[in-house]
Amino acid sequence: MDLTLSTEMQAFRDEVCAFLAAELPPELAEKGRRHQSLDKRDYEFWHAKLNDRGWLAPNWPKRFGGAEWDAVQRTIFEDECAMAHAPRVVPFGLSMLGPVLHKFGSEAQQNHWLPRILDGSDWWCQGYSEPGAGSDLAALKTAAARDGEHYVVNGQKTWTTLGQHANMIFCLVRTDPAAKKQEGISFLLIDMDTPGVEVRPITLIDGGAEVNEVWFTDVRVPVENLVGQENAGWTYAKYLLTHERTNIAGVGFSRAGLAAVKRIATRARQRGRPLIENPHFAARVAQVEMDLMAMATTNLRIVSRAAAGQAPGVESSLLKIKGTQIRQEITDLARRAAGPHALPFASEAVEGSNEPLPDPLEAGAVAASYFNNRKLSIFGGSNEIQREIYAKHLMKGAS
Amino acid sequence: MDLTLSTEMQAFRDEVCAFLAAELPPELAEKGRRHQSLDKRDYEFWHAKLNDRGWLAPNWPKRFGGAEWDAVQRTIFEDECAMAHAPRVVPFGLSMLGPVLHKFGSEAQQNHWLPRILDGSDWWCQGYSEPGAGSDLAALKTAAARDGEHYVVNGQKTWTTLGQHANMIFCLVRTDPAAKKQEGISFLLIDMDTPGVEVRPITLIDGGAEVNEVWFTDVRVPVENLVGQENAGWTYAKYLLTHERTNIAGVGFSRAGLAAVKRIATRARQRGRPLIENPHFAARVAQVEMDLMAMATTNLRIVSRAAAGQAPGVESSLLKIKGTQIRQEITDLARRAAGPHALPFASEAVEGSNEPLPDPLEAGAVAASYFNNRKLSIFGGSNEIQREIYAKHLMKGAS
Amino acid sequence: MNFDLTEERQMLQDTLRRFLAEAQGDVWSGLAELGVIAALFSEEQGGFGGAGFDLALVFEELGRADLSLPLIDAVLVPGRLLAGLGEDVSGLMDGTERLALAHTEANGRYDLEWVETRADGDRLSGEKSAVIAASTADRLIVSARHSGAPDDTAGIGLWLVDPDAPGLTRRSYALAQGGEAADISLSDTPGTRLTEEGFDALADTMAAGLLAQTAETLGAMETALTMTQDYLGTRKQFGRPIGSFQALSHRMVDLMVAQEQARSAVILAAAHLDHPAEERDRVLSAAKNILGRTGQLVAEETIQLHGGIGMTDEYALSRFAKRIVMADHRFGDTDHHMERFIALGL
Amino acid sequence: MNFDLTEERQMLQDTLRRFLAEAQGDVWSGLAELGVIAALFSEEQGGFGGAGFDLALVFEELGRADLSLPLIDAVLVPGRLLAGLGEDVSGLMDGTERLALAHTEANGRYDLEWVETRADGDRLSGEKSAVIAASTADRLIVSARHSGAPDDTAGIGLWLVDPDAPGLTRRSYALAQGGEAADISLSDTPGTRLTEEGFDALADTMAAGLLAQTAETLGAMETALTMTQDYLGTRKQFGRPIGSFQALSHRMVDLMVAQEQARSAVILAAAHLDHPAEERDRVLSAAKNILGRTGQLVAEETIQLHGGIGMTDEYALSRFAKRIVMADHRFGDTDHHMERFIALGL
Repeated sequence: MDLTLSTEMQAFRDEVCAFLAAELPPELAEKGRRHQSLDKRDYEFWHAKLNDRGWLAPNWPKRFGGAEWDAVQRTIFEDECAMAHAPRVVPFGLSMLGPVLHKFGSEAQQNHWLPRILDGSDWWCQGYSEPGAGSDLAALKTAAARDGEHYVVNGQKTWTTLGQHANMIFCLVRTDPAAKKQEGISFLLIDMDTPGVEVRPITLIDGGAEVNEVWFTDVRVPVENLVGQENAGWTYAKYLLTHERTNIAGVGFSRAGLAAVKRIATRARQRGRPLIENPHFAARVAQVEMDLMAMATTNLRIVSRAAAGQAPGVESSLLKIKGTQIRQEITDLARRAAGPHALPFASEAVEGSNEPLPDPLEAGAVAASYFNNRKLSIFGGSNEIQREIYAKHLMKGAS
Repeated sequence: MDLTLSTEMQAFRDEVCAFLAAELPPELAEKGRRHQSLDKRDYEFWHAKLNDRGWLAPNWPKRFGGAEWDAVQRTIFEDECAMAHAPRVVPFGLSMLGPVLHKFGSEAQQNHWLPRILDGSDWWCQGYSEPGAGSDLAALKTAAARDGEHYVVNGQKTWTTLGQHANMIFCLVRTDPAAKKQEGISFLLIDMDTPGVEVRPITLIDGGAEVNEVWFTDVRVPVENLVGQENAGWTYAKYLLTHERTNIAGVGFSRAGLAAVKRIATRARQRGRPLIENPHFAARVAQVEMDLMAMATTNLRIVSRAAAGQAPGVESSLLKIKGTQIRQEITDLARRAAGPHALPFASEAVEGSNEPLPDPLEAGAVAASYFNNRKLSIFGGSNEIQREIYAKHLMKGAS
Repeated sequence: MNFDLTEERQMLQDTLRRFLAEAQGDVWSGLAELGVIAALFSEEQGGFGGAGFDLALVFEELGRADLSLPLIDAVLVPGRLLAGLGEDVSGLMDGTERLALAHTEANGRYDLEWVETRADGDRLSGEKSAVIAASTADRLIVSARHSGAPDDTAGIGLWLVDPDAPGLTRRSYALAQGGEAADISLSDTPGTRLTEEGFDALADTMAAGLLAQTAETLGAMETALTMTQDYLGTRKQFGRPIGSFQALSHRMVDLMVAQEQARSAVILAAAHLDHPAEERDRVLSAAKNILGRTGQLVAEETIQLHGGIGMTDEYALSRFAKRIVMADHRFGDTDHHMERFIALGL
Repeated sequence: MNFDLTEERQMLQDTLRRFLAEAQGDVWSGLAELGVIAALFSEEQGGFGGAGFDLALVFEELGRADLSLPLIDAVLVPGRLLAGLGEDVSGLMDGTERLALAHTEANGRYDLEWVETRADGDRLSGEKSAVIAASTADRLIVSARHSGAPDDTAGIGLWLVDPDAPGLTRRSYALAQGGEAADISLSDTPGTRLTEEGFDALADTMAAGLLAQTAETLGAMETALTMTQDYLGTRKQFGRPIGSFQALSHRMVDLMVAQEQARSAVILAAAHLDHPAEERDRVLSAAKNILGRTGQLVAEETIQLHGGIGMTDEYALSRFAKRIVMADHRFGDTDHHMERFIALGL
């Protein structure tokens, strides 16, 4: 065993750090550090920077314009970006639709859609979840009926992250209402400018509007926008979901968050002394720091197996559970550290608002961030679903 | 609302304390404090003391020789006894069989068996659990076949607490093998001196032998030892189980245990200072002490409703869960407080052994007690069963 | 020993619960008319209550309701402080006046004695932060130090200050739990002295505020749990009510355990409000600590048990969850009160 | 970066696992013959291993097996201490000799520097407690203080002492985790001085002991979890395997999460054993703290998931649970290492 990075990987990390130092504007990083929401143009700016460098699609094959990094490189890159508070790469086109098109898309679809993802022509969002389905994804009801060279789509999707910025949405739709649950589902690409598509923002607990409902009323979608076979969409959906799980452990976010907690707790005073010297607060920090050390190592273990060609299996469920627990604990600590200074709320999380709140600790919107991060254990396969997946695996073969 | 005890109850408590001060031998209390197991004669001695005072059967009606105390009095009595480290009253005759005979026994059975419980002629044990059944009590298999004026019993019971001292056992047996699960069960009283009864001790994790297996091979039991109706035993069994739940919160035990933790942590030194001054250890103690304050109040709320005639309902499941969590946390703290002095083990928990272990903190067998108390959340209706009972109650009427 | 409400309190509870269930428009004067505000003050203060159980009752009901009313900060705390110093508070009781206490400071965290604002005679200078209900206050009570170090309990006086007084600026902002607060800056601002040594009065007042806050949080927990229980019983997934999954229903039971712990903690706190300070503070600290721990558990778990819908601003649960969690940032948090509990003697 | 075992270590692991699965009779000399003891020492010490990953491998395998062997206390700790001081340890390596380190004292709790036993020249007087493997030790290494206060790191010397030396008494007793220990009393007992200043050597040695203890605990956790997984799959109640109840199966998943945390902590610790002391100790403290927390969870929950059978002495799980929990009482407990982690800088 050898836990140190190879010379090549060390060099790669240096390269990433140098890039971030040169290209990430401090104002943009500061927005991230303070848990402020980003504008559309912030994302677009950062995507373009990464695309210029050839780093926008780390997981894509080179022939499609990707960097074709292995799992170790991707982890290094994602962690460094997170620690630098770079904007997140919007994953819907790059990490979700991209791999599906690589594997199941027609050549025409690949040639048309993939370059538009990279150059920013299209902003994709995801049409998976429905209000009635929740964790039971396959219970979806949005229907697409064939009518000549079109599908006519009716129904509703929800939890559509950043859908307000998107011009395209990939959807799971039911094309055979008579078929059993997982059968009869198809994978459709829908232009959101088509008549009958309506996006309604959902305000979340932190006051932010990062998710949306998307309604479809008699929306006509050309049949060439069907990916793969009709009624075979569940296969592509599952393939997408396994690819969604990159950076599931969120090590970089946790490291950045923990650094923020220490910074706040060093500024915060209790009877004239820094809070970080309080033994009870220090114990909370120490515990999560130790847990993060171990979890990051677990992540490397799984990542290095993936880099060696072994597909990540059910253990990604364990990473999701522990990774989100740690991230949530850290946002909880930030809130606690701020003490009474966590009370001012809301406006920083709301886009477009620029009324600065009093923030003597330079803590940022810690309470909003705490509430927002409750989502980590709910969205993207709730932690209960992860436990059920792993439990089934454990009990496989039980009589 | 008024949380103070009435003058009468205050006087009652004083009376109990005076009794304990006068009658409980210090050596016996010391055995309890050090988690040493008691001899048969320790129990018999204490039962006789209580019986002399008329306090052996607090829950029995006066006409059967009981004290007929209300729930508040019983709670006061049990808590004071626990805090004084008095021997526990062995519950199988007094709290379990007694109430069943009061309600379902024939007059002949009442006249014969009840006085013998009080005067110590009989030591009863419980034949409910079976190795194959676990929490699924009604899955029992021990069979009783009618043969003239006898039942012939074959089968096995387990987890029979203090069965090694008992001469009588009350058993759930299957008298109709064709009936559905809960039907076809009868409630039989069996003399353990009958040929075919064999008691085998089970050594537990702490080295102690408080539970046993009881085997029945063609054991002939006179039909007059059937309680109530044949095949109606499940009704009596459930009645018994609700009566078993006295002192389910164990407040007195927790208070005594917490006092012991503080005593140990005051003697234990860390860099020359008492451990109790260590902020992290103090935090652990403070947290459980606060939880105990609240839980004791919940207990009083439920008890005072019971004393006012309202039957304790499913909330006793909540008390069992929190009460056992707190007791287990306290034994855990005692073990932690002792530090390296918790390592010497075992012999004090084993009856008959009297080799004293090194014990500079006068902590007693804290590790053995910690392991032994894992049983609290398993026996007497595991905490999972309690959660299931309460969950069913919560979801009652759910569509 | 008796855990039943008195007949009067039972009536007040029924009336208040009914009123809040239908409350619309000017809730504030409605509450005053019902006598709810008077129930927070003793008879000698002109009210008809003021005991721990009165406060617990009123604020538990307010906590259960889906509204955000700064009754603790605009009435209870400044009112009991004033009344305790012998001032007239009839304007508060009839609902025509509102006040606010400007005490907390940026470096004080949760320590009551930490005051850096200076008093030069009756002229005050300094910074007060997170003064809840400041923008609606007709008058402010301001603490300032005329002598001693920032952490001395002696040397802290109290002044009544006009919000429009010279040198005073208010900067308002919204709060997570609803309502608003302001940071207040004082520069040689004149005030009317209430007392030269105000620490003990502040401590008594904050004890009442803490009790009210725990009761309000308990009420919010009750509603959050009722909503969750209903949701588990009606929401279906995989063809069954989700409450039939043990992975959810057993956790719901643990939340009910937490709720009983919280309820008992509030009862204990209410019973001890008029006890001698050390005894009272030990029990109050236990209550605040327990509400902090059980409240966070209930807030996080009720959101989780709901799934996505629990994250939305539209659904009331998110408001209850925010009130529950943010209550930990008021009157001392979980750790602050654990430390005070330890300091008062294990 | 590479998480695979080297070929040699993979072979050692396979051999050792096979050996322990069938181990009977004189396990000790069997281990020596297999080279397992030599794997705990470096080549310059006469062994062929001695790195963190060697220790982790050996003790994880020992932890998985249902036996109690004082290899840490009779060989690893005293052996590495002696070898580090340049002494010959070939007797240990061929399995013919056993030693013990008499260092811990009643008032020392888990603090390595706490030594009250006095050295007057080479004559030692004092009390050592919980000396594991003392009754089988051919020789004892005893720490004693020739100067300084009880908590100074300077002034602690080390002596080799004959167990039958005048003035030395041993009082043996059984341990919860299996095996035995003794309290040792010294009264003007002669010894052969190994070093005048032994603290650094003790610290290096205890680091190796701590790593070995965490690896052994990890191994015991693995077996406890495998047993529990099997039990959940085969034991039926209410007509179904109990592992089909989410109330049990989801908790089992949380234990698997804990196991991965523990495994990673041990790997990190092994990788840092030869790092500079501060860096090493920070990682080792994290490992011991994590093993303390995850170990207690796994021990308590695997018993609970088994129900009554898990409480019995006859069923092996109880022995694994005891070893896991009692490991927290060795080489510093969960809180001790949290404090050291904090002291080394957050």
